[in-house]
Amino acid sequence: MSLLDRILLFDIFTGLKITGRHWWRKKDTVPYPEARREPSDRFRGMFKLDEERCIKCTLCAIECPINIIFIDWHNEKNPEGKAEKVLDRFDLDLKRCMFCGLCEDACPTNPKSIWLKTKSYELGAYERNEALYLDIVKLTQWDVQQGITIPPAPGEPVAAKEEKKP
Amino acid sequence: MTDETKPPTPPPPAGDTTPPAEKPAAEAAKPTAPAPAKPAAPAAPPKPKGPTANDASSDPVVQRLAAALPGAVLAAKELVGQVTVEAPPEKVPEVLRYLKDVEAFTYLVDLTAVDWKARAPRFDVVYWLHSFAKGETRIRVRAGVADGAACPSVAGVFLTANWMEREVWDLFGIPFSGHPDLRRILTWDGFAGHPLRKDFPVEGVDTGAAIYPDHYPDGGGPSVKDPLKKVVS
Amino acid sequence: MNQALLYNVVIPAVKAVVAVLVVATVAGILTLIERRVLARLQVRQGPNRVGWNGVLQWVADVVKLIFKEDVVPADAERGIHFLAPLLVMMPALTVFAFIPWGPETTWNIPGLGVIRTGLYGTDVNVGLLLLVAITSIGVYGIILGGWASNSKYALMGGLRSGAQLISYEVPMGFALVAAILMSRSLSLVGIVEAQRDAGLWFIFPGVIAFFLYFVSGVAETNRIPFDLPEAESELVAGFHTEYSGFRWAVFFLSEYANMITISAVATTLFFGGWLRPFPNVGWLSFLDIIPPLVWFVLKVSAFLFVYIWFRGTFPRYRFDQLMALGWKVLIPISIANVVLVALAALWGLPGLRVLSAVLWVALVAGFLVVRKAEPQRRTVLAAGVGR
Amino acid sequence: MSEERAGTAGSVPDSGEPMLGLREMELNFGPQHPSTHGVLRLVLKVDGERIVSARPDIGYLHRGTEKLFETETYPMVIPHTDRLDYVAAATNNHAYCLAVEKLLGLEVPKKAQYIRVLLDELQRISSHLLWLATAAIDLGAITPFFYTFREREVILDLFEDYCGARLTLNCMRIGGLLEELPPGWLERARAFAETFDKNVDEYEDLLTENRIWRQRTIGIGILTAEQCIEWGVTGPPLRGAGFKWDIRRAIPYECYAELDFEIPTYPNADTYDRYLVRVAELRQSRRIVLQCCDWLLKNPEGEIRGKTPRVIKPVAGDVYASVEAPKGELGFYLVSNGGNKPYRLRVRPPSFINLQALPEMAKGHLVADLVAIIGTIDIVLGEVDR
Repeated sequence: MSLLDRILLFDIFTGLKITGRHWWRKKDTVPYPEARREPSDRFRGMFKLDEERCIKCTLCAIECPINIIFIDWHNEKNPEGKAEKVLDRFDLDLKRCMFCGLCEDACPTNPKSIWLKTKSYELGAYERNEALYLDIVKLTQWDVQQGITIPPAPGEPVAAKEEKKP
Repeated sequence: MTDETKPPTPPPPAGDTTPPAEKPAAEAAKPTAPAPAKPAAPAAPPKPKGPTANDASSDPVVQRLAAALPGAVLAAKELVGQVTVEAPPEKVPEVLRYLKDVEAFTYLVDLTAVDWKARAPRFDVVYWLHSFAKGETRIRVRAGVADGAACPSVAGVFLTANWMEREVWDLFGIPFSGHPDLRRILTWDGFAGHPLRKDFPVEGVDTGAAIYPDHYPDGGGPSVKDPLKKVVS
Repeated sequence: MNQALLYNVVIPAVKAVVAVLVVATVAGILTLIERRVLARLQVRQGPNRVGWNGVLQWVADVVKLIFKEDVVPADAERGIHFLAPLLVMMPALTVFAFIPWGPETTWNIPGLGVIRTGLYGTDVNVGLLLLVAITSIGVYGIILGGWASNSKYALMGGLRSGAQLISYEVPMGFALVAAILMSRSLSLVGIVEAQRDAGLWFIFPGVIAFFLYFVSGVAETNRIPFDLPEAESELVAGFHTEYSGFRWAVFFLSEYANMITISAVATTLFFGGWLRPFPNVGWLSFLDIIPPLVWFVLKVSAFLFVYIWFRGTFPRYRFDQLMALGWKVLIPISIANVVLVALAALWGLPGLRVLSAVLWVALVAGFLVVRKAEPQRRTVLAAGVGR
Repeated sequence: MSEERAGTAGSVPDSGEPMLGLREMELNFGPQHPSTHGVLRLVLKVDGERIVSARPDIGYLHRGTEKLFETETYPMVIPHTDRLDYVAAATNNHAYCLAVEKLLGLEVPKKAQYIRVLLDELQRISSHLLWLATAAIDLGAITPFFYTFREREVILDLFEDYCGARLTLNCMRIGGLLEELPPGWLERARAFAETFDKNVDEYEDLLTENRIWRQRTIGIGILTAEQCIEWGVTGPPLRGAGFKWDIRRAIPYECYAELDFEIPTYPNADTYDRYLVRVAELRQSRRIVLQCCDWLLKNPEGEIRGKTPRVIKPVAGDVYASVEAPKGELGFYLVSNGGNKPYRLRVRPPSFINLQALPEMAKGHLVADLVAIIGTIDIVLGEVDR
């Protein structure tokens, strides 16, 4: 920086110019509850379980790095006389979840039976233990309970999506 | 992978005194040892697929080290191009001093320990050195330390060893004799036990803290093991 | 009504009450304005919840602060801890007695008849001196508050503040001297009138003095880049670390009141106070449609905006650098400036005009040169690593 | 450090602190302090505002990550590595995957290598942007924070589109990657990189020549190259001391050898030069991003995951792999006993080791400079305490 620059506070004015220029720029933030960002298609958010598709293999519970998925099942004869696994419990301790998505990776069914790509990220709750400890009903029904539509599971054919809509 | 993308820039000088890191080191070891299994091992009938360990006592640095400090090199071995020298713990400061001053391994990359619960000297203390001057070479020094025995500190050789040794003392309980300031570093003073020992429970021990007593055991640690849970991971 | 009673008691009392209320309110609103302006400079939203677009945010803040628990540290010097915020607030409000917001005007108030009075508390003939004297009291509040908190951070903040404020009184004083020399008056009203009579805002001959005054003013009010007494990344919150609730709010409000004072004084001394631009150029007289008070407020607002703009732009000086700037740069310049202005003022109005012309031609020329010769100032070239 | 070192001999733990002199005051800096970047605590001894000695006290964020590693299978470790240096999760994943792949003898397909490098460099940009933001705030300049976060947000959006998370990415897998790039992603990344240079110019206009910024950083916290090596300090502090060493060039991994980029160095070893190094690295990382995007656009076909065995059981042995993380050399030392879980997995955390040099750098400076010095080391307490 030359002496003249220093005397005339060139650096100071450059800084002021930069910030001043931003006065006219579009704001980067959005006023949240009114305006929302749409999460991306792969966003890992709230869990969703499809009980019918689930084959009770417990791979998700095994793969979970922090062991927050608890699965119990027993065998039952279905009307055709074939033995079928029935879930006794499928609990998920969401308050410890770190949304790594390994359970979804591990799920062998196609489409996935448990998935996080629900584009749902508003998980705040007033009661930590009640709201964030998900049982099978909450896991499968929360979107219906909240009255929102969520995107279909990854791998689910598009037709199913359209079918769901009406 | 790494071998593939190796730049052609620093070719290992033939018969050079230094085995440059990674692949060059492997090449340096080639004359005596069978080549380390290439990533895509053509025929891998034995179960452990992947690279195999080779003897590296012919490595020039190791040879010079053995010559300079008799009794300092118990064994030398090479795996995926990384040379490991086994040394008796009492010789470690000497070895590191030699490597630093003579062989220009001026940078102590890391210092850590491994707990081999059942083995005779229970712990391995591992030093990992780097040389900028001689073609980005790395060498590992390993010393078996018995439980309760002190390992001589190298904080006088490398300043950076100070905190690393404190960490090893804290987490493994290996005392370093001659360390200027051997206090716990990650856990607090007065913590009972050394967490990275294999016999320290993962669930933690009672530390007297009580957070969320309905979900977590008294004394801290992760949440109560689910009694109903069948699946054990 | 008894004229003496009216002019000596009632009107001053009314003015005092209005001044205190207005200044305190404006200082509160200024916190909101600052947040919104900063937000805008930083391309974000700013407070926008309370009231329409957040306009009532400051009310919410004040209400919250009033009802907040007032924590006094265990070993604090309770009396002084209590007194310190008042000691800061009092001078900050008192100086508004001398600041002329407008010229003497005539009010026709039903029941009282025609009242002729100025839009200022009082016109003291040593107003400027008094103003400097009173604003300097505020530093005691800061030092004592820092000391009485029994906290090391607060103590350091208080000490920094003491040194800083005392150091920057000097260049500020010299800058005022330059203005006094130009106007040949110590009364703030007199200074404005001198500018009107000369037909020349003193910013033209006094640009250096104005610069010195404004920089010292920023330092006096503990604002970025001179906000060392409360540098949050170093001293947590500086002298008011241990204050909470309303007492903290008092510190806070007095900082903003001081900002208004500095801006108002700068306006009065260098920007013609309540005068419109070029007060004696006839064809601009249509500007008189805007009342003097509005001119004044506009000018003060511009300064306040610059304050906030500074805050949004600059890093913070270090303490020793701040002192070096004060003693080694600003004070010598200010003394030289006093000599320069004194010589020009000796010659009278033509001298001031010549000085203005020389200074501004030099400034503009300098900026043109700098613009033309703007070197690459970025890492790309400096590092020798091309793109 | 010298008096600490001279203090006691023997292994008996001793505070080693001499009695307070008459002039000195003990000042607790943190763990709850606005500029300690988390929960770093420093016990300062100050003479007025001048620091006589600084003693870091760490461990407030110790989560026993290395212990946890030993209880998880190899793939399950990856989410835990996200949480070491949580502002640069991709490089953490990368270093860990490299270590395991080395021990497995796995080859990562070319395409996956390029995507990994692309993610790494985006992560480096985002980490350096965060550094710039916080370092500027530490010195009182609040506005660069928002400008850098604007760009960082774009990167985080890219991450979100790619792997579904913004910070704790969990984006790499042993042997390659989990997912293909979504359509249009590369174009977006390219568009970002193309305009990014202008944004860096903006930060520089705000800071580089600013007299206050220069006064606050030039000559502050000097750590020469020799000292850096002695203290094991790597990354921008080493390069800011004029020592041209970067693992991407020194011990190339993935496809770095094929890419064209410079390693910026500056000679003066002070805070200002470390700032310049990081800004110059922003520009270099941008170049790498552009090159990776171009390569991937030209070669859209290819595997993204090597021949990874279903159950990962490396041979018994130990291996060390390191990458150039934004903070310095990040290494994983993996000891395997042939099982499906790491027997021991040690992280060489650059923040932890760089932090060790703080007392050396801070001695004799003012408290205000300490803030600049903490900022310039660029620590993340998640990595320091693990």
